[in-house]
Amino acid sequence: MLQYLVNGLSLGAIYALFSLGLSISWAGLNILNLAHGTVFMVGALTAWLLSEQLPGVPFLLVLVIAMVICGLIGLAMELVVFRQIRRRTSDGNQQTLTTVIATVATSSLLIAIAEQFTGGQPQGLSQDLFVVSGYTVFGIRITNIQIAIIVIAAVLSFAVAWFIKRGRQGQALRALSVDRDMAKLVGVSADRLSALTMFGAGAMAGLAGVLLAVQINAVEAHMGEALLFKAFAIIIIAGVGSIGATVAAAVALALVETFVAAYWVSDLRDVVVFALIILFLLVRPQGISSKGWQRA
Amino acid sequence: MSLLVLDDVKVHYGGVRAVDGVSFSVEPGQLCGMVGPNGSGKTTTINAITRTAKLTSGRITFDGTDIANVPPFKLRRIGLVRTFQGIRLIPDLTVRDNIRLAAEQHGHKRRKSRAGAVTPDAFSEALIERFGLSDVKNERPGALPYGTQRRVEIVRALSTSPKLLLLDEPVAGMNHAERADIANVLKELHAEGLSMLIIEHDLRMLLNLSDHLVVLNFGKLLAEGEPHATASLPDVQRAYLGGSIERD
Amino acid sequence: MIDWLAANAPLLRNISVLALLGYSVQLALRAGVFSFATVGFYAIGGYVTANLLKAGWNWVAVMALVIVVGFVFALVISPVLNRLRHLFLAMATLAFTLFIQSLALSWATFTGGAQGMFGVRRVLPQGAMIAIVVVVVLIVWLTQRGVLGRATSALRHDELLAASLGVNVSRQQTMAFAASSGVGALAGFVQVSTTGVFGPDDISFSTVVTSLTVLVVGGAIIWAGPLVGAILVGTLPLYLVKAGNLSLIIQAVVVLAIVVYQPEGLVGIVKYLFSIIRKPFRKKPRETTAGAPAS
Amino acid sequence: MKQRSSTKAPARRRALGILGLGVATALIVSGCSADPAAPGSSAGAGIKITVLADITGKAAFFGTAIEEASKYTVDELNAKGGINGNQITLTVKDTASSAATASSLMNDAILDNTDAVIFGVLSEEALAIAPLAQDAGIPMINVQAAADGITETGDAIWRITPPQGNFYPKLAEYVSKQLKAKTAAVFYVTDNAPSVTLATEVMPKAFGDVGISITDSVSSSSTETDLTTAVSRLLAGHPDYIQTQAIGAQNIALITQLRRAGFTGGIGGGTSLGANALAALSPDQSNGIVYYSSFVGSDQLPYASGNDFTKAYEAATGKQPTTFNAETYDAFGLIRAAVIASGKVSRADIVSGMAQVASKGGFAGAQGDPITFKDRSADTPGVVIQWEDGKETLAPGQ
Repeated sequence: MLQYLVNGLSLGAIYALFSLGLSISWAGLNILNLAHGTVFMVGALTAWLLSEQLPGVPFLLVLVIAMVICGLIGLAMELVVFRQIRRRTSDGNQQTLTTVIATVATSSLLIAIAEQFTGGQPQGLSQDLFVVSGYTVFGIRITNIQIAIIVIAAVLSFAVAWFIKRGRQGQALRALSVDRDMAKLVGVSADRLSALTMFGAGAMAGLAGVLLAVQINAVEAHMGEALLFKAFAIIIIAGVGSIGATVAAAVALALVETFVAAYWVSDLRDVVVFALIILFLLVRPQGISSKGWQRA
Repeated sequence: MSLLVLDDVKVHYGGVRAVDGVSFSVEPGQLCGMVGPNGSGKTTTINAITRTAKLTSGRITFDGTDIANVPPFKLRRIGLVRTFQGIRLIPDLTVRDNIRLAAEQHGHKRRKSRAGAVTPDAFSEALIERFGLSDVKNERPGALPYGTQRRVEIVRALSTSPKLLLLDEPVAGMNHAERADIANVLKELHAEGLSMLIIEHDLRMLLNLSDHLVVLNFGKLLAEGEPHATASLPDVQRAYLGGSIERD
Repeated sequence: MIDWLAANAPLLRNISVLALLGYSVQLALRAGVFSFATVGFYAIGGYVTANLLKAGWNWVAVMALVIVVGFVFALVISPVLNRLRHLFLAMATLAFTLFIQSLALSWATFTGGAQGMFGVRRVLPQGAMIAIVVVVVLIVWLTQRGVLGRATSALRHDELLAASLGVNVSRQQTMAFAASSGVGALAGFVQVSTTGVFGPDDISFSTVVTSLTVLVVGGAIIWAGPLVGAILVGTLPLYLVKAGNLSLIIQAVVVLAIVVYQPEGLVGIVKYLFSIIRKPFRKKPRETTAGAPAS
Repeated sequence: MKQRSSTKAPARRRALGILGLGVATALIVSGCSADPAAPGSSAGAGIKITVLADITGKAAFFGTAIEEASKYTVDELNAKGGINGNQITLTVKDTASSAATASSLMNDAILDNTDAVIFGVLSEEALAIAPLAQDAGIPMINVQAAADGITETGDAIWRITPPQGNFYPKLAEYVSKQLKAKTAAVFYVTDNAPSVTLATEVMPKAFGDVGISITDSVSSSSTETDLTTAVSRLLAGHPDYIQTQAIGAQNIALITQLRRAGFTGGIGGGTSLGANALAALSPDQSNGIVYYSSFVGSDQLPYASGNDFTKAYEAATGKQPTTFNAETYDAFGLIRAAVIASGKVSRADIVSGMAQVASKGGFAGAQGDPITFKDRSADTPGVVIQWEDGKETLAPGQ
């Protein structure tokens, strides 16, 4: 019982790290980034490549490099894709839709590139990258990577929440989410802020990617797709853009999944996720936090 | 019987009282002007009439019908038609198609079979001809001068044969010539007996055009009555101090 | 001609299915409905077809029923979707598609589970398949013109304005969604009745990606878009096979470039070239005085 | 953009559309003419074999193994004077793991003078192209493609990979005798048909027959990234042995997490476990893991034809042959045996020849001596493979 609680908590931490970036870019920039899972995969891929090419590279360095690379991918998407689309289409609906489809195309591109590296085969990480050791406390098994995941997710969630609420850029982002044109009038640089947001969202996805890769010791080009759908559920449950609710929903979903898998039929966990999505769409389409700063 | 009656209309968003107990009416054939400083609740009032803003309380009747019972898309059918503050033309339809779109929705088509009835095409063609849009009818609106786009919007609204036309700042952002142009159109329509409710910043323009003036301030009705007399009331003058009246 | 049709039967079949998927997406998007439910209905159409053909039904009856099933199913779920807008709708419909996928895996008695359905009679004559596509293209073409086409344009660009002009927004969008679903289900029918197999791999996320690709490559709004997109997406891999592992990268780059830099797709490019050729013969358009002067 | 849209007239849509159609037609036409199929040699003077395989795409790893083995086998057969004096012309085409592409290529092969098609590896492609081959009467021999309903298509469709269920009795016996396991748990993925059947039907029976009880059977979808809960459940019953019927990355994740959790018992899996998962793991995690297959590249096999193949293949390519290499070799072997049996090389003769081979007790190949057939699918008992230091070895004591 407690064992499953720990398992669910560490899974929820990964979900939270992953969903936060997706939620913020949606709320702030009105982008449903279907390539978010792929950016996550690039984080894992970077860790694998570094550990293969540079044996003995420090884990922290890998973490930083992966975050920077994924952040840069996010930035590149904003500069090369989203910004160009914004410039070219003035019609709001058209812009939103074109952007969604562009993220799908970006995702295909990143996966195709990743498969060049992996040869289409799953790859295992070098064991030297991060030596995983387990501890047993009161009969509950927990590994150092699980602890790291939970701590990092908690710290980062607070940091992001603080940033959105108190930080100058965070407040500007909230203004941007309400009305892009209005934000421009009051002196918010929409372009710079969008770039910053995409960088941050990418970096967080990359971080989650490295952590999960160490946890499961496997890297594969399609590894982000499943998480993307979990993130959908989390965003629908939490509402767009609310940090606290997103983290809570991530942990709750992970716990529900874990207990379904542990005490019921484990392949029903996806069905339960879908049931939750439908339920929330029916009962509370705006999510649990109605006072979020979303525009939806 | 009044055409449009607002009875103690309130629209509150959370704590914001955008419209807070407004009552007035528009008579058939009247050109009613509505003025007020920014944020006085003019547009929200029109939104309440066309059901794009939700009534917090109060009652709006049009032609004897409580509009709360009419879905927004059916307001056209009972003869209530509006324009919006910004230009809202469909960019990938030509001027002609923008106008036909509205004429068709109004249901001219169904009358086609009846003897002597006009088809939407003929109806919109006639309007295009009459309002001098024949030269540009095959253009996309995006490329047209601002004044022309406004004109297209008004013609499009007219193509639904409205009983009451609601115009939200029809001359905002226009130069002198364009304003005069639109004012002439409005005068002509008024002369034909079309009822209109016009929101405008430009008090002077409404003074010359309208035969009834409604002044809003802070979501409340400040004054109403004969235009010149109303405009010279001290309260109205005070509300407009601070440069809210546009001076060219 | 007959020889050529026979020689390219698999290619034509593939193009037909891709085109129908593309039109299904287009029918919804064109009316401003951000629906990614096409593949879900494709799955429903496919599995229903497989079961009925196995039960010995006549294909014409199956086709009619499949369209109706898609239609009715769409009407049933549309009240939920009507409450959602834009990205939420996109996400909800994507979730619907994924739900159908997991249902396909778990409801083995109807779908064959992970194994899928196989050995279905391949009854659809090639001529009928082409006729189906032609009819769908014609319907789309016709509805992009005239009264319905104008109302649809208005819906896509400005729901509020459309409503104020008297367009019944929710009804028209529901009908667009239903039409989209009917065509999606029809694509499933064509796939099963020409290949005889249908399984979870046919309805994976990559099918969602493919159907969107078909649409944007050809042209998302223009009636000929999905057809042109299907032809390109259907034939390109056969050429790109020579590029080996790089083919996927090349495909992705091409699609991305079109989405970002040529949102009107290939048909848009053709139109543009056409307008350049014709320009000297046309009366000069009036000069633009874009935007409003500051007040 | 703006200027362009301003010059459009509505009446032009039709003309543009027609132009679009014209372009479309041009594309189709060029599409059909772009892949000129060189006319093959007529029967008697040679034999034309087309190999369709996933050289790129998600099963590329297996496809390339098939391609390599095809080239090796054709060189070897032609050097020995071909099949019954007919030199083999080999064409290898990449299906790119797409059923649509595979269909087009199969159609090309049918219209071409191809005498036989060897296909590998994905079931969804095989299901799509087998009916085409059957209708055209062209013999098609499948490598892998384990789904039901492929060989059932008709008399021209064969499979050279024995069903995985065949190997289970041997694995169960090995786990019981050599690993001394009394209890076992199994993990499988619900969205892969063979995994489900093997884990829920075949394995319980085979393990039950040798007296091993199953403590738990844990499933997941193949896309699931989180296996901590599955691992906790598998370990809850303290089994001596854990069998995994997952695919790809999940096998890696599962084995890693089992070992990290301190599980020291035996771990086993299915045919592609070595290439697909163990090769990615470090030796301390992967050594000693067992799995079954129809073949292992060893010269200790209990039949000479297998040892000969291993030695010859290693000599020619410098690489240890894999199961997929061996199966491809045997696919050619089946065609050869069929041609010899019927004496002719036309499509129909090869089809009837294969039936004769099957009814007369099979032929000697890399996977067995003899390789027999049941319902047009190869039928061999298989071997248990043990993974040692990044290589497949024949598990001891078989």
